[in-house]
Amino acid sequence: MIENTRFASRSELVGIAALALLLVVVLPLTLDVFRLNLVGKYLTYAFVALGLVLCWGYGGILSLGQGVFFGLGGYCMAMFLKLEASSPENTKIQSTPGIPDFMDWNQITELPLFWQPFHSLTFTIAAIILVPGVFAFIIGAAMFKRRVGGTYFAIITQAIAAILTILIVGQQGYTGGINGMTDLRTLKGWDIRPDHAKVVLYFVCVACLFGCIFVAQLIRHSKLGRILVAMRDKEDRVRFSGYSVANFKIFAFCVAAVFAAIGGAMFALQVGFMSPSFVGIVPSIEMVIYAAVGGRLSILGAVYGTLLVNFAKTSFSESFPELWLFGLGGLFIAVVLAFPNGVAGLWSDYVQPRLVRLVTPRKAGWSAPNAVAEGAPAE
Amino acid sequence: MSLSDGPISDTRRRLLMGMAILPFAGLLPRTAYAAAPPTSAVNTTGLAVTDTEVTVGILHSATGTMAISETGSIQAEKLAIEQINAAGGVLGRKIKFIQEDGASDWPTFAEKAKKLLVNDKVASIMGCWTSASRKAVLPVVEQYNGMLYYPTFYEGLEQSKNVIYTGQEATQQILAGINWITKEKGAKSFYFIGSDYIWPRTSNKIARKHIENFLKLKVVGEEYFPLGHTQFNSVINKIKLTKPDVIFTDVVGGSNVAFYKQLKAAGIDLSKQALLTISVTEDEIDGIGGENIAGAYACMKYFQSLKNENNVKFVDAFHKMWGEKTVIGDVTQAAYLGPWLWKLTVEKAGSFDVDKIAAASAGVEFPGAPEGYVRIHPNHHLWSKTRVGRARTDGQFDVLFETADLVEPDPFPKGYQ
Amino acid sequence: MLIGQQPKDFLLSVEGLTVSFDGFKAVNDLSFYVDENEIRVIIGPNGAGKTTVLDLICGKTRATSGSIHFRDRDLTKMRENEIVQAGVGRKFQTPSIYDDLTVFENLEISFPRGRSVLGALTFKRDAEVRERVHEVAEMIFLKDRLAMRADLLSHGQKQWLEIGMLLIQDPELLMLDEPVAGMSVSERVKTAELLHRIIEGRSVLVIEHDMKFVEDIAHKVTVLHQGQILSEGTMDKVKNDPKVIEVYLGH
Amino acid sequence: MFGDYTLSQLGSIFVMQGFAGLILFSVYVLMALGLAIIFGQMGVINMAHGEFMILGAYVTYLTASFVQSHLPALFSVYFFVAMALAFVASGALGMLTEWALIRHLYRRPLDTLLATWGLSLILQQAFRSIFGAREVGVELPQWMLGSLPITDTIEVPINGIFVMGLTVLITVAVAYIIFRSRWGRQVRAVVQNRVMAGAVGINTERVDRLTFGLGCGIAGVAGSAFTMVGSTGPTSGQLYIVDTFLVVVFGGAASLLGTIASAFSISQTQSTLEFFMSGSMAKVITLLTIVAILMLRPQGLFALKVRK
Repeated sequence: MIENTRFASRSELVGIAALALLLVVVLPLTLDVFRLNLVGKYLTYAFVALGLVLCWGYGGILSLGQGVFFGLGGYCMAMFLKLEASSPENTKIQSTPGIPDFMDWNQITELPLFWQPFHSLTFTIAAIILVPGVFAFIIGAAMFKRRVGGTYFAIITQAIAAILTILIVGQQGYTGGINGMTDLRTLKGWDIRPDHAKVVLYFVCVACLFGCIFVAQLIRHSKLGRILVAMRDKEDRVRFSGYSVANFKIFAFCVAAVFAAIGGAMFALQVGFMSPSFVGIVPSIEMVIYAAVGGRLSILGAVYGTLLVNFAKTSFSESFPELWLFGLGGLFIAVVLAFPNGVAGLWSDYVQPRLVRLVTPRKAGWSAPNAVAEGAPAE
Repeated sequence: MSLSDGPISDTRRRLLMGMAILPFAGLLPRTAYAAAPPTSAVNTTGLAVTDTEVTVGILHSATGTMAISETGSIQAEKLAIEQINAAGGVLGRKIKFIQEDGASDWPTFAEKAKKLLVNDKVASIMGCWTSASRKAVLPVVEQYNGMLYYPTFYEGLEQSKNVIYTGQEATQQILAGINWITKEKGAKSFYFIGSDYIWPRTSNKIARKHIENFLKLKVVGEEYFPLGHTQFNSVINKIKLTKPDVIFTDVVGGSNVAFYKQLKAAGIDLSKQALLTISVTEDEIDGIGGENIAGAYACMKYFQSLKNENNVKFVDAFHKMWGEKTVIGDVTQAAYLGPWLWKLTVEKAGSFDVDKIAAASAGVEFPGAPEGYVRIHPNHHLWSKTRVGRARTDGQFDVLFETADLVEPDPFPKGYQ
Repeated sequence: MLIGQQPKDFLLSVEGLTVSFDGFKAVNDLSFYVDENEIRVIIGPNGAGKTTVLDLICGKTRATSGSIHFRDRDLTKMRENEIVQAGVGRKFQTPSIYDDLTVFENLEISFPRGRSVLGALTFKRDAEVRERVHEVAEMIFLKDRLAMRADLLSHGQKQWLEIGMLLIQDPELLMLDEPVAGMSVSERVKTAELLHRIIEGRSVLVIEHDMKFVEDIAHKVTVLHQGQILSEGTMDKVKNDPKVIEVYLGH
Repeated sequence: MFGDYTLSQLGSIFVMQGFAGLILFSVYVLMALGLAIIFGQMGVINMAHGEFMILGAYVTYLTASFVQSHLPALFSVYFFVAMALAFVASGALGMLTEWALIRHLYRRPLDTLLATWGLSLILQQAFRSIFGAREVGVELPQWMLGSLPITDTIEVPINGIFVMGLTVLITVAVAYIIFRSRWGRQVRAVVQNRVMAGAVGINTERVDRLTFGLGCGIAGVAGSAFTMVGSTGPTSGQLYIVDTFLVVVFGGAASLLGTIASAFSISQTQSTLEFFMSGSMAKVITLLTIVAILMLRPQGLFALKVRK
């Protein structure tokens, strides 16, 4: 019998190593800084997709408002950076120097109270995790305790995304409105804009991503992961086995929210600004497609799915901008109708068995480890 | 409007452009046909300049919600580039352009701007439309020392070595119009309605200060609606109750259509009720429908119906290139100025180097502008005239007023902040 | 409500239980009591409200009025998982197991430890768990199928697995909804044998149609009809009750 | 907030705001009806509903242009033809969608959501390629323009009255179809027990297709009516989808009456709030209230208590 303290099966370890090789060695060596920074930006969406694998793929909870958490994380980070960029010397042209420029444009003459703590990096980092976490907890507790799930939950999260967008845009004196927070410059005095900083931030982002992958794997291989699978399958049975189904859903939703928030914070750092265009309904649904293309049950698939869709988007929209929406729309339909397990499903159904046959032609009876199998066999 | 280039073949178009540009030839600076100076002398910073070619970037939204507005700018910039090339290019080099799609998404704008500057080494960028996209691109062009020509009338409060603002900033656009309508209509009270973002809010702030502090009149209401909002019945009811002398609007995008339709349906007759807009150009009327907005006043620096010689030729060339039915709004014209101003500045500086262009920009004159003579101010905005037009049912404006002199751009207006 | 009366003597006391769906009273003013170690069988024609009674006890359906006391705790005020943790186990009519998990994992999830979120995260598959799983697996004839995905089991095996999942919870009150329905003859025999073994040492509430099976195990039988008790008592008494005969044979 | 107005002005405010709310109400009901049928009766989340609506609007636009240039004499009545055509066009596309897409996904409601979102992207781009990115305006016949003065401060727009009348008409028709007609009985039978309905000889596939078609067709009519008050652009539909879903969910998904009640309360709240605060905040508060109520009462305003 296999110990259950491990966080990945052998084939998964190989997969993780391959991804690490790609992100840490291959891409940095082959891409110029501009493209690498682009990959870094895409990877921030992979955090969201990763969370969706846990909460949608495993927990069966489809949130169409993950942009909310991405945005909350991103805005927390951006608020810190913006304050640092709004030093009195940098903003001496304003009527009130020392406050962010958009506040000055909106006749705000002193820093609002809720902005004050964002002078502290420690507070900011805590806020990046806690604000979305607590927010997700409140939504989750309210909804799941009352057994709201499925499509209702999807619609309500969507409404929340819409509300937050309108709020951010409407309260521009405090949030920068539709322009967002732009011109973020330094982190504790370290300039985040030059090329070498971008490279460093890319690696920080990759490190965070692997941290999240590790946590996700840990959850998936714990009993909690199996309970999530069980819940998606027979919610009532889990309930009548003595588990509070709502608490497990809240947990999965909160983890997904925190992942998304870390992604958002990394986005603000790498791209140098944050705007409400990542909070709304459209980006939120687009993030779902990343997870779906990767395979909604595959943690690593989420990363590949995100990269794949974004590369396609960038290259498509460069050469055939008109066709991109057709492509994206078709992708949604194809992934639902024809490839419900996404890239990971294709890999485990077609590629891996052949690879295995190639590598171990004589070991009869050795079955291919299934990359998307829920919970590895127990014995 | 389709995004394709229209029915005219490429070669024929070039020919037409060549003919269209001839009248301009007399206005062109002397270097236009001179022998090209060596690349090493005019390009010391590694830009994409060869002995025969110079590359510039065009960065607008070809897709997404902003494509509606930005298509005109793309067309105008391409027209200007064709004309410049037909007239011999810049420092003897043909302009080649790389077009990138900002996709109505601000980070994409920043990303593509960076690509144009870092990968393609373009000598300048004609681009952006919304304030948000400009704000996203600004740090990029400043960091990589690029040159951006930005066409839209905007809120001001900005000035950069790396940007030339070819549209008007808010005080330039608004003040003359308000003065005119106050005098013309004997207005005592104003009602502001805008979309909820920085440009309408800043513009209204300036308008309010001007009305209250300088004209000593009243603003009886100020309302903002989310972008894309389509239900204006409430605010229309308020207008009916407060009966302002002038409705002052800066509603943008699709909301306009709903707003003017509902205004008309509610029985507010724009031939009797004065309405001054700073956001509706000929482009917008296309969607609103002339019959819904006829009678409204608009305050801009350019109208397609301007009768001066430059404009007649410009409109003609534009129609030949992009089809008879295309309309030309204020921003489209401002976008057309971008490549020309850049060319004139390069030739004044005798170099493609961004630093030299930035330094040489102040004082560059373009007498051939469709809107009439313009000149770059040391603050990198344009000296320009402000005009008031009245919308007709056919979607064009009757120009009723223009300022006697060029209005000085004042992006950080004292007393208006 | 019966104020002052402490229904302590019984393991389960159901009193004045009523539930209505849009005015239709599926269960109407129902009262009955189950002793420790009693095997109670509920029978009745379709639509009599049998399954609804189980739903009410385990908290799946909320009562309109009335009380359900399990020892001295009022189940009508508790959440389903709390009811389970108090010691009530429920098997559904159609086999309700986790198709995507292995037999081992199915049983392991039902093992009564680490039921909180944190507990589930830190749960260790230690010797105790393994032993218990093996023990139960042996009981339910699935010892050599532990690594198999549950959806590959036969219908009867799925029923057994679900019984095993209840067994591993070790409930004081076990509720079974038609445990032998849809089984082959041989499976049925094995199931009866299994049930005989597991009902020892606990109270059991069974819904069943198979009269031979009922006669075999029941201490007491409750006959439901249109949401109310038609008759109650030993199998012999019930069989000879004219009201029961009327209902079962009258139409 | 009331201080600036006199009593008679306040009276007029409430009458006119009430009326403005009624117009919004009509728009919501028209959009939500089709969605309520599809979501309530079939459990399918149709994210492309807004695009079906916009299709109706474009059909109206095309009809208007055609009649204007070829049959100017009939211009005053073209709208009725346009509405019928909009119904047919959106309904037909809806049935095609059901056949090609939805019927494979009845057991996977979240997947229908993603697939129909994909469809909505494709339709948006198709509209953009065919009609251009710019909004198109539909010219209305003269009699639909202007307003009826009731007192000197109270005026009612004629197209508003028209939209309201249309709403009543369509609602009654839908109620009749669902609750009185033979086909409606079949639809309800399929909703309650698909297998049994199939067993008693109801062609469930055909019922599904027609139900979906009906829902989409009503969306088309809504789009047609909508051209009178709003604009028609490729992405106009997307603006409404969340509002419309909230109306349906808030009303209690299975209830036609609930949809109407919820559309009424949401529209009145929003238009009243709009009078006293900025449009953005009015919208935020309205949506927030709905979400809060839904968290406390997830089944919506009207819901049947059923045994599950």
